[in-house]
Amino acid sequence: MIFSLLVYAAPHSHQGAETAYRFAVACLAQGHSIHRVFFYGDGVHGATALAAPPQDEPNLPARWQALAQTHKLDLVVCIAAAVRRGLLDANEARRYEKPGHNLQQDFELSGLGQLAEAAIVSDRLITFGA
Amino acid sequence: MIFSLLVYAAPHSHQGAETAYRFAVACLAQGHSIHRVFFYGDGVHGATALAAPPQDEPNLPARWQALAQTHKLDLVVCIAAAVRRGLLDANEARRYEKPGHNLQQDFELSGLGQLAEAAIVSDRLITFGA
Amino acid sequence: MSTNKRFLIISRRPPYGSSHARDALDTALTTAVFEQPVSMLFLDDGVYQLLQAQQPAGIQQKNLGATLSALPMYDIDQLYVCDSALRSRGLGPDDCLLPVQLLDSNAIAQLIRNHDVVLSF
Amino acid sequence: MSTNKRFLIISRRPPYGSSHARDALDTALTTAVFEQPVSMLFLDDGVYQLLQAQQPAGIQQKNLGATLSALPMYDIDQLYVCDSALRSRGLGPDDCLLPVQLLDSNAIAQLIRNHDVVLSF
Amino acid sequence: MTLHTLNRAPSNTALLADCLRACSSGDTLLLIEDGVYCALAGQPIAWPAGVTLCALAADVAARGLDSRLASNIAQADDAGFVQLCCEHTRVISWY
Amino acid sequence: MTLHTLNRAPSNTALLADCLRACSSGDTLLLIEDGVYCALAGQPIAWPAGVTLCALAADVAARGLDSRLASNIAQADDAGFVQLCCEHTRVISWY
Repeated sequence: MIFSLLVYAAPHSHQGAETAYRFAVACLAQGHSIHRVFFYGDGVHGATALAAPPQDEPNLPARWQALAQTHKLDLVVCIAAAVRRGLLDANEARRYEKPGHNLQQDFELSGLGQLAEAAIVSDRLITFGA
Repeated sequence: MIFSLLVYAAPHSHQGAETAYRFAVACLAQGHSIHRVFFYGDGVHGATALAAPPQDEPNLPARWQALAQTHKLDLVVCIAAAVRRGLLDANEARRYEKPGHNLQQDFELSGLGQLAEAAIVSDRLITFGA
Repeated sequence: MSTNKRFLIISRRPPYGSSHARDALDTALTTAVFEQPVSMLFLDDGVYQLLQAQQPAGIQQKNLGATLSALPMYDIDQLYVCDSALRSRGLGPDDCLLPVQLLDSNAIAQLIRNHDVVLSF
Repeated sequence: MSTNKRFLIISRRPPYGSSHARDALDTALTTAVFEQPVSMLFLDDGVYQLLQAQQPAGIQQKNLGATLSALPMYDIDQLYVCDSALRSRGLGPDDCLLPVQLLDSNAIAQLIRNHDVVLSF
Repeated sequence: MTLHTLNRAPSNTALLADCLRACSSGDTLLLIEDGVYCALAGQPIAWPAGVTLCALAADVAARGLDSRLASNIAQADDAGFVQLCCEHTRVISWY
Repeated sequence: MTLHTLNRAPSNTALLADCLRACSSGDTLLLIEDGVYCALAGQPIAWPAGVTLCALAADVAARGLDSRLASNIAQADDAGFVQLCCEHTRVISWY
């Protein structure tokens, strides 16, 4: 079955960010495919390259990246939600003349249309709320 | 009178971040002094240097910085809450071997003790929650 | 996009206090641009979004009510409101800035069964 | 620090779902290190923090109950719980991992009047 | 005397109840952000006796409540919010 | 048939009421995160008829509720969560 996930919760702030990751792992373990993971609202903070959690707390952006590399996941971050919250890739940093960028590798900024498209082509869309 | 503010809400996610800023402006306009503004929990996102909100939305980190320069405000961000959420200054970026840093100028990372100290020496501590 | 799915966007939060209401609205508008049929259902404090005379300039936010008023122009004209959410707040359809259809509990459960994708904010 | 102020930390949220409970606890511990008298008051879903046998390894979080158990070692031994919050959840003092004092509404209002700084999470 | 601020709508019944339970006579409750919906006329809220009620003006206007406030609720602007903080010995934020 | 997930404690009365109102007979409600507190025995919750109830095991254990669940609530692990999604035609998250 084809799943897509909508992650609307930020790591360390709301448990939904971690539940989403666990769900993705369980989903792939059962042989399902994940068409896209879409990060929206505060969920965009789950795509930062700069998170440095304590040793005994998971680094979710790093875990998503590792999962994406193994399973060729499409990790998309809502660009409008991201740039207003200070999450930029190199392009957006240039466009807005900001001193740096902080999007974790293997994540991509794109429009909300990617959420609509994911809902259309997937069998199930599961939201992880804040 | 001496005020300190505890900002526990992130810009664009919860209105509390904006209310706190308006309160600070009103406070200073009345001749009160602000000993410290302490950013904690999701509030730490109010200290990012990379926020690029739309033209018709306020850039709160930039506004706090401008206010701090005019009124010599002490803007302190809880270091434990910040680093796990991906908000780093140059020192922490080095310590955790991260590719960049994103703390807005005139903000400072420090420990939760700065909140306790602020509460002790101020006449009033006002929390702006999420 | 060949496949058509019926979308239902549930909006439960009041405007301005958090970004939920704005995010729900943006999702509805974007989905409509993808030429999918979109309905919106306002529950709980979400009904406050429909109040007239919103003036958010003083809190530095965009007028959500104004954007809501534009929904029919995007062919989002299936707008549903939980009857008890509206009335328990002392409000009625006349207080709303758009024509809405009032639903009771049974009708809400049925509305959900009639949609393929349900997103809640 | 010469001035002494009496701190009351109010903790209203359940553990694990959000960072509120952890942040309240860290604030209490830090304030105690500053040698200020600290009391804690558990209201609403905050009383769930006091339940025994928490095992959060499966959700990748630290055991909040274990940290709470250490409060007396930091001289935070004034722990108050809203009586009705506990009982309305079918719980009693025996379900709590620490000895706590139960307060009714009048006692809560008085507790607040007896503190200089009140922080709520 | 305590200033209480409340920033959630009355649908958060447990928060509102805790706030009202914590009020003593002589306290003031300032409704801010989504808390101003508590000030809507016709709400079945049992306000405690001796507690002064007000609502933050910018939030009232934002939400279209200017002509819908209950008669026992005064409005305060941002300067009034600061003044209320000065006039009370402590401030508690309910959120 | 719909799978509903709910991630808040029953003190969020309006959320729980909306969720239960939206359930049809044959639906399943999976309690996750703070939602598992709804599964605590002795809660005065009027569960709708014909709705299957379960709670996410990792969240039940985290919160110390293993021996405190109401008898009508089954536990599901993460794999079970995925299976429930497959067995229902749509999933609604109440949060």
